[in-house]
Amino acid sequence: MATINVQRPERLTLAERLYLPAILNGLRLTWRHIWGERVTLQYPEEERQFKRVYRGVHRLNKDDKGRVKCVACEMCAASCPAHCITIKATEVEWPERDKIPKIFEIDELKCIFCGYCVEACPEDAIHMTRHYHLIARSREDMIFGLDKLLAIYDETKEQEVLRGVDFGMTHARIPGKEAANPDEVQKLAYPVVGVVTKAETQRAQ
Amino acid sequence: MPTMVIDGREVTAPPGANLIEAAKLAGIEIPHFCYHPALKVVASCRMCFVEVTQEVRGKPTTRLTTACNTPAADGMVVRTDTQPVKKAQNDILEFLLINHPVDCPVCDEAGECKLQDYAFAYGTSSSRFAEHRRFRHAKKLGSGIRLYTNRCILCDRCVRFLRDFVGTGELSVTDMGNGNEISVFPGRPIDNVLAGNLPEICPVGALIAEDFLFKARVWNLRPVDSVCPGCSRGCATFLDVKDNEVQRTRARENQAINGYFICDDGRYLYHVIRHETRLEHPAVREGDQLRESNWDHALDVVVSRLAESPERVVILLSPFLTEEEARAGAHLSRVLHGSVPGHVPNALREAPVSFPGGFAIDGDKAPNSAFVQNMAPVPLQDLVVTKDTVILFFNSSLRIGSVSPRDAEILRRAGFVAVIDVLWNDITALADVVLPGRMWAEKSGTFSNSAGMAQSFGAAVLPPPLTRDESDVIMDLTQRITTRISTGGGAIP
Amino acid sequence: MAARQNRMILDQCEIPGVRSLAVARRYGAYNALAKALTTMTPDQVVEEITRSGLQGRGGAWFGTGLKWSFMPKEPRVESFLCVNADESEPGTCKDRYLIEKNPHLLLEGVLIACYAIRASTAFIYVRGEMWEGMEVLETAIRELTTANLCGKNILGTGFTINVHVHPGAGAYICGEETALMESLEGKRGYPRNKPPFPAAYGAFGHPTTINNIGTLGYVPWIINHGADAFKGIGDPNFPGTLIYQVSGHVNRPGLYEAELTVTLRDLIEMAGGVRSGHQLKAVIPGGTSMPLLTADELDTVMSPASFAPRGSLKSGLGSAAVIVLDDTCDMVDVALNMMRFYRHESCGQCTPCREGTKWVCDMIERIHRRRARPGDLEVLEQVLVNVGDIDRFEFNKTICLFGVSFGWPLTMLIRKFRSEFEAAVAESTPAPVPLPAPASVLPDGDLRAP
Amino acid sequence: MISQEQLIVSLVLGLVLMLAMTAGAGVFTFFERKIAGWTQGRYGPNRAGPKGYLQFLADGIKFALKEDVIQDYVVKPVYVIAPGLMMIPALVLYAALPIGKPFVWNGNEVHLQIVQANVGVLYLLAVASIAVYGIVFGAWASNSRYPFFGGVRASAQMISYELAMGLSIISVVLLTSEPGINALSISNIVAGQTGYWFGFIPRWNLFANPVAFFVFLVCMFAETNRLPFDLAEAEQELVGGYHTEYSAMKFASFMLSEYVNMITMSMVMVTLFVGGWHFPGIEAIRSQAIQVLLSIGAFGIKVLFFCFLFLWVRWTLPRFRYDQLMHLGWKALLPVALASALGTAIAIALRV
Repeated sequence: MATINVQRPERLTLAERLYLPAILNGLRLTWRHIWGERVTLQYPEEERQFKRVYRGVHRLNKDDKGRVKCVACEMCAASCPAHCITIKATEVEWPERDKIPKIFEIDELKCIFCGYCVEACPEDAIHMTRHYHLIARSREDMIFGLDKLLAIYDETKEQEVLRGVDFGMTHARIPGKEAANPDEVQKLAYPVVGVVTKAETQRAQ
Repeated sequence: MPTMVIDGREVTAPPGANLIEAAKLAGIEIPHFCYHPALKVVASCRMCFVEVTQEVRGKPTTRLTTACNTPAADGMVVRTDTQPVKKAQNDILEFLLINHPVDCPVCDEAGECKLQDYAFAYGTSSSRFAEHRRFRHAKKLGSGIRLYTNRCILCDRCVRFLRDFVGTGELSVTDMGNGNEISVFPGRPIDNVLAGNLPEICPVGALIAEDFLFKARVWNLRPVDSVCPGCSRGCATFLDVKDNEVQRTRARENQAINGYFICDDGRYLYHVIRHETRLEHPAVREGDQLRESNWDHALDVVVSRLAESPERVVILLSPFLTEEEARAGAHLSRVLHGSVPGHVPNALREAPVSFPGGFAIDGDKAPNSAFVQNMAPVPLQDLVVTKDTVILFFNSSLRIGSVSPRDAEILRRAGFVAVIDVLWNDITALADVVLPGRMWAEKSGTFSNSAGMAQSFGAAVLPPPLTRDESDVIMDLTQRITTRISTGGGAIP
Repeated sequence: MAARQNRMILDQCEIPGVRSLAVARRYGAYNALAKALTTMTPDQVVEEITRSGLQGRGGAWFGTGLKWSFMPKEPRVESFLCVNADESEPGTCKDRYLIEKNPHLLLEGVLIACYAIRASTAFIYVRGEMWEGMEVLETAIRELTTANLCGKNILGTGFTINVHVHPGAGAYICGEETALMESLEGKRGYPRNKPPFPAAYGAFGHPTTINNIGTLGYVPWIINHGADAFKGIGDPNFPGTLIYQVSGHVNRPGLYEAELTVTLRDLIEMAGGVRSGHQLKAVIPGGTSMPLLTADELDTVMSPASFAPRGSLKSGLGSAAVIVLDDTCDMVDVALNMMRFYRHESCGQCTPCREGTKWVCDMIERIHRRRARPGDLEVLEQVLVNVGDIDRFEFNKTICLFGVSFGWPLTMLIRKFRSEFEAAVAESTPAPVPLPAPASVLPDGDLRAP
Repeated sequence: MISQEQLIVSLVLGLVLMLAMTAGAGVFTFFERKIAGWTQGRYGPNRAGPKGYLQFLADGIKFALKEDVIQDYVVKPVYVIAPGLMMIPALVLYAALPIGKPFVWNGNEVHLQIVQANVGVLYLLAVASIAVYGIVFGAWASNSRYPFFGGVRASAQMISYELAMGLSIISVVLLTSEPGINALSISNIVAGQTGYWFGFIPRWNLFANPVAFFVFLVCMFAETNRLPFDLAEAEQELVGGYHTEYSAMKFASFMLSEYVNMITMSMVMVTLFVGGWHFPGIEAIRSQAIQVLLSIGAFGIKVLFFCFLFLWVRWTLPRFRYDQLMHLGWKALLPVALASALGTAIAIALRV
């Protein structure tokens, strides 16, 4: 039989057994916190500053002619782990393209905001914005259709948002872009949302 | 029977087989674009390179050769995985992808595209090509076939198919060298009933059927083994289903019947499933009009008429029924008056067509004529139909006009006609009770073709809610009639 | 020692008025045909030719007698003779000269060949541009038919031979024997895969022999003078003479007939030497399909023996069209000129050649315009190797030899004059890459733009 | 006989305290949430009304408007009475506590005390014991397992800790007892703490017997079912504890009574150990009115401190395990309280 030697903790001292020093220490700690800094954001007035890679509501991009960029390839739907994307294609008589989505729906309630759709998109047609105000009065309203997703694009056109190239694979393969440093890719691929204190927010503004 | 070694596995190939076929027997896939077992070998894509070691003038010689035009020979040692072979495959793919637009996102072939699969399996992810790409516009070739010229890899399959297999030869390669392009002669579009096979035969997405254009991505489709009900040939098909709708029909290989192809009549027949004239609820005649009814009422009307005078009942079967339904119909007839049912011969007959490649289309445009005639030997015109006759007609014909005007006239003479059908047509118009049945894509069953080969098929889509399977209806009727007999109701002694 | 010409064919062409049957017969034309028909069996003719060691002048140097002997002795279907007069190799001009000067010499050879291989029909596939030659041939055939030397029951021997002249449409690839047969059948001139070989399944599916028209010119001489006499001429392994076509920067370009022991230096001397004031830079020994030789290699004997497969020279005799380039030639220019020809002439049937010709041509064009990008030369060399590998012939990827006919010469051209190419790349302003990325990851969706 | 003036003061005091307690409990809930927020780096409720001060009103309205569910399976009469039973002791306990310095009105000595009981300490102990009934009744009447567990735990816990509490109060009584003085009268207990040792240390029982103070402090938490002793409503284990099945105003009564209890217990604590209304230097003030007002203020501040302590402790300490709770009550506090009482008795005996 093998013997495992276990280092038992020493017996508690009297002070420790009384718990009183520990309790007082705890009280001191909470006391300090009462007068300490507040980390809560006052939401409607203050908004959190997210990193570029925050994954919020989707948008469907428009090309330089203001038309939907999506070609209804359904790669996003294929890669979606929540099966929340529904696409039906139709034919158009555009000189450079002939397939666009007739129906493009994302069920934002089913969506888990993983960003796979952005990564899968070969056309860079779907992005995730930093919008997180997802409000609707019914489940049906939470199914965002083509109009709504394109409208979000118009709202967030200026925003620098999470794009397909921000994911490691695609980023490394885009020629003309400087070769991605692996650490950088890692950082981009896994969005880190830090706590932004009021002070920081003010500093940012 | 030549015996050889392919990648270390010993293979005995049938005489005349080429190395692609032989390797397939050993479970080894040799990539190829231009080779198709039903077509002449041209070895133009140069994708199927293998390394063959063979005795030439007494000493073993190793050379790189295309597998498709190398007949299997005794003592060959074939390698499909050596460095030169891999390099050759890689190089060929690099060449092919120079001008290919790689527009997989909008291409309907994506998912079943050989170029896509091979580029993934044998190619590299990057290309060294940095010149201007060739660009060609898509064009319509006729017969609902569109050529996305840009995607074409000039494997020549379509040209050979139309020239050698179909014999019409509408397509040809024009221009020279890098300017090569598949096209039709001006003013002479593709016009033959096998044109629908072109998208299937095309290894990339160059030839696309307008019927399936942008309809669905193929990986979302669920193929269901089916049999074409378009004629007595009984071609094996796949019905590709998505969202409870048949999206397209594809040929299913069956060397005994249809080889690799099906005709366009059968290919586009699936549109009838969701046709606007589809019968979707039972109807019972009230005065001059057929009124929407429910199954219980409709069947009650039928059973009461059947039970009034069973000896005057005539059960009619159509050659559009499956074997199982025909059997059940015969059983009902036996229960009623102990005799065999009659049949209404299919009136839709055309001259049979055959093609140089061996494909044939039967003249009889019903799928199960031979079997139904066997089950119900008497044709309608040999039956006595008077004012007192009660006719129960299992029609379920997919085509208008399958009942000849003469037969329709005989039906009109009868006192009471109940029809099970799938479409509103001239026969349902003269019926007293119309019961909605199901189409071949909505039920499973068996068809026997003109050569007597039975093939079974499965249900692909859910039927409209109020329709019922014909066998089910026959069983229900049988049940109701036997109940009526046993309870002493009606006029059955 | 300056070699002399041996003008056994060319002299016959320079007889005044020899185009007409009467003059030709006065100089002994069709004696050989009569001799063959009346005194020899077909097998004896084949035997005689085999013994003479006559080899195909089309460039492959395959034994003519051996080729004829492949034909079925008791044909179940009609056999055909195809005569390849689709002379399109850049620098080559002898067939046209022979046809236009002395058609009867060739037609006699055609008729004897038909007799030997038991063919009743001969197709002379003439290059479409050689309309004068075709007229000459047709006139000659008409004369022959009138004189009962052609058509039914020739010379009362009961032997029937019909000769047809078929104009090609001017495609280089139709000089390839299987493509020629396709073209003859009225199809697109695509080379066929071999096997089956033409002797078993040739034009219209019949057993067919294909001979270069130049080869057949020697046949009457051999029948007349005997196989041994022919074998005695020149190199015993490659007996007879060969018409060399010297062009380019020499003082007297033209046709020079010599035995196959002549060196390249001799040929240039025969042609009057390199034009004055210039140095020889390179020589293309056998049409542009053959890799060029540099000034150090002038002592090469212009015989297939020197260009044995996998030999150190890595070139070939080809069609014996010697193109001389002097020091005024920019090799990039030469390469572009050649490549434009090959891009235009590729039939487009098989992938490496169809796509490779364009790719290579585009790259050379850019180098020529001094818009090359660094690394272009390496890619260019690799692509050439991928089409036609000069170092490993057994890894050739194309159906016919067209791939190697531009792969080899250009590879060697770049290898031998690499410095010129490197200089061109070095002084280039790199052209922008037309597509910034493979379309699969292109962010901007415009997949279908050219 | 009670003087007329005393009667008026008692009545007014009763009314005012009753309202103040109820309202105070409401405000207390607000501060509970506020302090919870602060200790956790948050703001706490700050939306309802200016800076969120009307939050307790919002809560109250919400409770009042909520549907009052009475389940079919409850024992209805008991179920309905229980919240009331919980409320009553909380609202009557402070009747015996003086909240300010007695003063002379129209020549009569008036105590700022609703009831001037001779045995005030007994009154405290008796009334405080009733509180457990509310819990046990509510739990039992709910006819549901989790509340029942909560009720059983609460009764065991309160009974256990009452012992120690009683013993610590005995120390106080002993400290107060002098010949001729009714040591059970709360006024006397407060009065006994008004002197000084060495001239500057107040004679508060806190300093006289810190052990008893400490025992009482712990028991105070236990008696009010506050963290770390809120096992009766441990939500992780018992859903909601004894009031799981309660909703709307009935639930609010439970809640409110808990907070009233806390205030009351703070008052008891202040009265018994921290000198009641007494504060050092009160003697120096000449004017009686100011003296009285300041004494009331001192009392209030002390009470507020203990109220704050309740919250502070709550957001600092985790909950005890039940066996630890029992262990602490029986094996730690009870002997300590006994020893303290004994020690006090001996000390007094030796001194006397």
